[in-house]
Amino acid sequence: MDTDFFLAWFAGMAELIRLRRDHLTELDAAIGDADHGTNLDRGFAEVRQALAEWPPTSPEQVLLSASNTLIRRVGGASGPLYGTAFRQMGKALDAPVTPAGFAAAFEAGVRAVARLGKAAPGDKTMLDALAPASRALTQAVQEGVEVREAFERAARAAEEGALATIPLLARKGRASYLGERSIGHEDPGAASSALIMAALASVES
Amino acid sequence: MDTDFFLAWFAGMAELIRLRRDHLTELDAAIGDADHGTNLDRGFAEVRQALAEWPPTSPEQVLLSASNTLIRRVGGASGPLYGTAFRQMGKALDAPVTPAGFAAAFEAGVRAVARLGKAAPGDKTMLDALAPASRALTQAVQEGVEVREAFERAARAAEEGALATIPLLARKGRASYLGERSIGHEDPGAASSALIMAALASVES
Amino acid sequence: MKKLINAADSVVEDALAGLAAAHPALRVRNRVVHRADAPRPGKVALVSGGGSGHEPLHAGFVGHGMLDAACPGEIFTSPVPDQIIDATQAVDGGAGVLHIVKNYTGDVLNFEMAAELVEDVEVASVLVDDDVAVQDSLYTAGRRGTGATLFVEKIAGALAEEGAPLAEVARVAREVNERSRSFGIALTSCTTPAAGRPTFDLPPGEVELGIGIHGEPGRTRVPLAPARELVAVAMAAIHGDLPLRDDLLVLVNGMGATPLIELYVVFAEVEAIVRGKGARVARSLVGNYVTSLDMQGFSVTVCRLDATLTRLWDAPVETPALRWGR
Amino acid sequence: MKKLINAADSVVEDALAGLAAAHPALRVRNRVVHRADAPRPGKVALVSGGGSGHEPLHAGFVGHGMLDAACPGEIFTSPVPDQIIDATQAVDGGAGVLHIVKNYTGDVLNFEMAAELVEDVEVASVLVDDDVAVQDSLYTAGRRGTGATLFVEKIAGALAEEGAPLAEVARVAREVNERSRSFGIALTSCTTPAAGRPTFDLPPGEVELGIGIHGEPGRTRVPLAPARELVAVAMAAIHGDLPLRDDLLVLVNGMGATPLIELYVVFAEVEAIVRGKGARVARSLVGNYVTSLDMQGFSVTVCRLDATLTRLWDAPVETPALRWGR
Ligand SMILES: Nc1ncnc2c1ncn2[C@@H]1O[C@H](COP(=O)(O)OP(=O)(O)O)[C@@H](O)[C@H]1O
Ligand SMILES: Nc1ncnc2c1ncn2[C@@H]1O[C@H](COP(=O)(O)OP(=O)(O)O)[C@@H](O)[C@H]1O
Ligand SMILES: [Mg+2]
Ligand SMILES: [Mg+2]
Ligand SMILES: [Mg+2]
Ligand SMILES: [Mg+2]
Repeated sequence: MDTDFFLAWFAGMAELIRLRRDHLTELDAAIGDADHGTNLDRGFAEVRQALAEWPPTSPEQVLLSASNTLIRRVGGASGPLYGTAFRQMGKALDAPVTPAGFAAAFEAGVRAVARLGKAAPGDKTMLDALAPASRALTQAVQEGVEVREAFERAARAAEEGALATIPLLARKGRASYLGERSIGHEDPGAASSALIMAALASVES
Repeated sequence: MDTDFFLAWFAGMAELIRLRRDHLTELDAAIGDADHGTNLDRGFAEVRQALAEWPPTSPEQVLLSASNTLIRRVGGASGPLYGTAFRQMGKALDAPVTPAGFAAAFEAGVRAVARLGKAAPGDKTMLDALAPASRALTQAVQEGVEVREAFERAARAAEEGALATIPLLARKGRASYLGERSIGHEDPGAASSALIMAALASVES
Repeated sequence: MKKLINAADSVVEDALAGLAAAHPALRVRNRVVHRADAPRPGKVALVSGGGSGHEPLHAGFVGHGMLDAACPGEIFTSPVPDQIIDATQAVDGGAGVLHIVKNYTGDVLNFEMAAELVEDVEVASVLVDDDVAVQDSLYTAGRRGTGATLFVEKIAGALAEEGAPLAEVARVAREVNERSRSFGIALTSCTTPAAGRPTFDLPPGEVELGIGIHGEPGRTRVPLAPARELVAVAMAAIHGDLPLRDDLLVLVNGMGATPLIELYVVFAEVEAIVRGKGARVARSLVGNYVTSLDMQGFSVTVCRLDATLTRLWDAPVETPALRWGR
Repeated sequence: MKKLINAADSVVEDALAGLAAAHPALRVRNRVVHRADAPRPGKVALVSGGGSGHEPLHAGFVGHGMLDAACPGEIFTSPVPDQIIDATQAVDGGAGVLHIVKNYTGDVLNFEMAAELVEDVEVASVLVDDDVAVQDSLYTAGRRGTGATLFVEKIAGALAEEGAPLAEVARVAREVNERSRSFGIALTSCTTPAAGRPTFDLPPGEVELGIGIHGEPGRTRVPLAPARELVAVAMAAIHGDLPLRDDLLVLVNGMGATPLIELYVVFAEVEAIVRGKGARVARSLVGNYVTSLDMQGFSVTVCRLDATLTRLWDAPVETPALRWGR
């Protein structure tokens, strides 16, 4: 996986998020403050722009540039969380990027989210999509399946994890303020994490 | 026409205005500030109460008591206008009250409204009901018809006058602020004046 | 209709109880709100009043450097003469009382009656009629009094505080009115507690131009447009009547339910237009000050300042809604 | 949705332009609003910030005796670290900077990142979490910061103005937060410009109990009731968490589109309950101060005063939204 692969991943994220912007905002309206789609769309559009203006020369640079933009431009909870995820993933990445290296770096990113957000799976956050995605990816790589297949499994796990947040009672983020009323709604951050993984599975390689 | 007649007249007004309160307020909502029914209902209920608490001993006292209450308790444009009408009518009334005396006193009250409001018939105000009512009453009395029939003619003239305000462009009161848009709506004060005359025609004698 | 009230017919009473509880420097009794330190011997006293539903106008402007008393009527209904007489007598300090009256038939009639009936007090009266949306004509009720009321009350109040005589306070009050113009635009109607539903229906996507402060519809209805265009309409109406020149005092006023963030968006456009005309916003106020219950929308009021008016505007004021300098 | 804006994505920018034009004592650049006279050598500086849509919070509280700078984010979106770093460096007068942070994940994370990255400035931080509608637990995001933010900013600002050192200003800021509790009730949702329709649907005849300031739904939905009953619910929630005793500072706060007349009706009920508990409203504020765009509703915030806090509350303040004593 080279620099272009990572660039394509971020291009895919930006596109999917733009497409699903209003849906993400609606999810956030139900149990949050109706800005998740707007926040991420603004952020990922700028990520793309920054990557175009200062073309990175390594996968690590792609991730660090994206992290920078997300942290510096998004605000809210998701900006620092996704920004930190990509930063830690970038730092953990060894060149050249192997499937196992990718999976381990991704896991480092997910751990960073948990640390920063003081959250655990089951709290009804993006972690409920990211953590199963990471597990599925690591396992698929250990099983030695094709990388494409591994990414697809991760995307499926993320999607399932996002849907599995519906019955959960939120313990972190704004949804936690609703108490019992947070039950019955998909977490917007988990939904956007599923999009990030879907973009990974769709990168043409 | 004795004191009881005048008491019955005010009792009738209070009842009719209570019945039509929301309608009067709706008329005022269209071209004014949506308080005419509430204002008059509050005022005429208090007129009745004051008349019960301090029973007047002459027609003039009935009118002056009502005038006092209306001026002191209603506020807005209609409080002073109706209050002044009844005050001047009371002052112009000679005992015993004959049909001709009634008509002349009523005319004095209507003139007082025009003077205080600096308004003329055609301005789309209560005068557009009161002035034709007064004319009809005077004429009927001159023709020597039965008093009951005279009051009925006055009431009909008031009702027609009120409806005839619909196509008018308002030149006085709040409706004047609407300019052309005041056209097409019945003036609330004209409508309440028609109720006052209807109450007159319904007094059991 | 959803309102934070106990009952439609106790709103004014209940709100006055809250006002009294919140502001120990005020006294509230029999529908008169006055300064606790009134009467102030030798000082001209200022009394205003009008229908309720325009808060903070007028009771929120009672205090040092502004009104001595306010007479709140029922919702959108002018006060009755008794209230005005009470207020006038309660605050007269021997130097006379100025009645500040917004030009509405009801307000004018009730203040006139009170002025005639009040005993042993010298009373002068100033009529506020700043709303350019209404055509001024001898044959009509004339223009409405809206945002300029605040300017008149503040500036005349400061002059009275300085010890000026009644005739002078009245003269300057009239001058402020003559130098002021307003125009208002509504995004929604308002709902009076008694009526329980909006005074007029305003479909999504439309606004009313030239509205007053009683929920009455405006002169015309046009499609909703960006703030920049709506402000241009308002400013053109004002400028057409009183050219924008030199130093201006500008009020960007919300109609009661207008979020402050929107009023600042409006103010930016107003200031740009003023600058474009070569004039200058020398003093300004942005907020919900002369309101129409829960109406959304704004009005702009402009007053052409001179050195004296500027000094009086800057003078200390201490009321529930306007406070500076002490 | 009808709003007085030019475009959904320029609201914050346009409003800041208006703020700058209206208040010459402020400077606005790069999404930082700061006192024109900053930095003030030797004075501890106060920086706050958060999503926009809560006006006048925070930018309306920048000025003498309160904040030195505010960082407005996008609507309901916390500011980014760069803004906070800029603001912190712009206003530091060598005595250090206090960050006043409302307890929301986004605000906390962005302020933390900024505090880590800022160079050569001593930074302390206070978290505001006064909303009793939210259960406080180690395992959740904890309570939200709402109305008490105003108290913390005012009182800590006064102390900083007196020349107290950073640790002392931070200590008192935390004390104010610990002594404060809030509860909010919404009659309507709000509409963010970007979403274009109400964040939640609230049928006629129902209200949301325990709402925050971001248009998020509350803990429960109940039938609309008279103000007296709604206030009783709010006060019971507060009293259950922090008994109402002795001298209280009380904020009756509108959510952005609440007419002042209704807030005074609410205040009367609040004051009656406080009195009924044998406590006293020693200081109060009634108005739309910590808002949620065009939401209708109210919140009550109560702070238990002592002599020092009362003195600091009374100290002069000169900001767009709060001004007294100068
Ligand atoms: N403490 C946390 N740990 C992990 N994820 C969190 C945490 N708090 C919030 N999130 C995620 O962030 C999402 C909300 O993002 P966004 O709407 O952009 O920010 P905000 O809540 O500040 O408006 C939530 O749906 C949730 O997935
Ligand atoms: N100058 C005037 N002369 C005569 N009648 C008037 C005048 N101004 C208003 N009115 C009458 O008063 C009515 C309005 O009364 P009301 O709604 O109670 O008072 P307000 O207009 O102060 O709210 C109008 O419909 C009109 O008939
Ligand atoms: Mg959100
Ligand atoms: Mg009316
Ligand atoms: Mg009226
Ligand atoms: Mg947000």
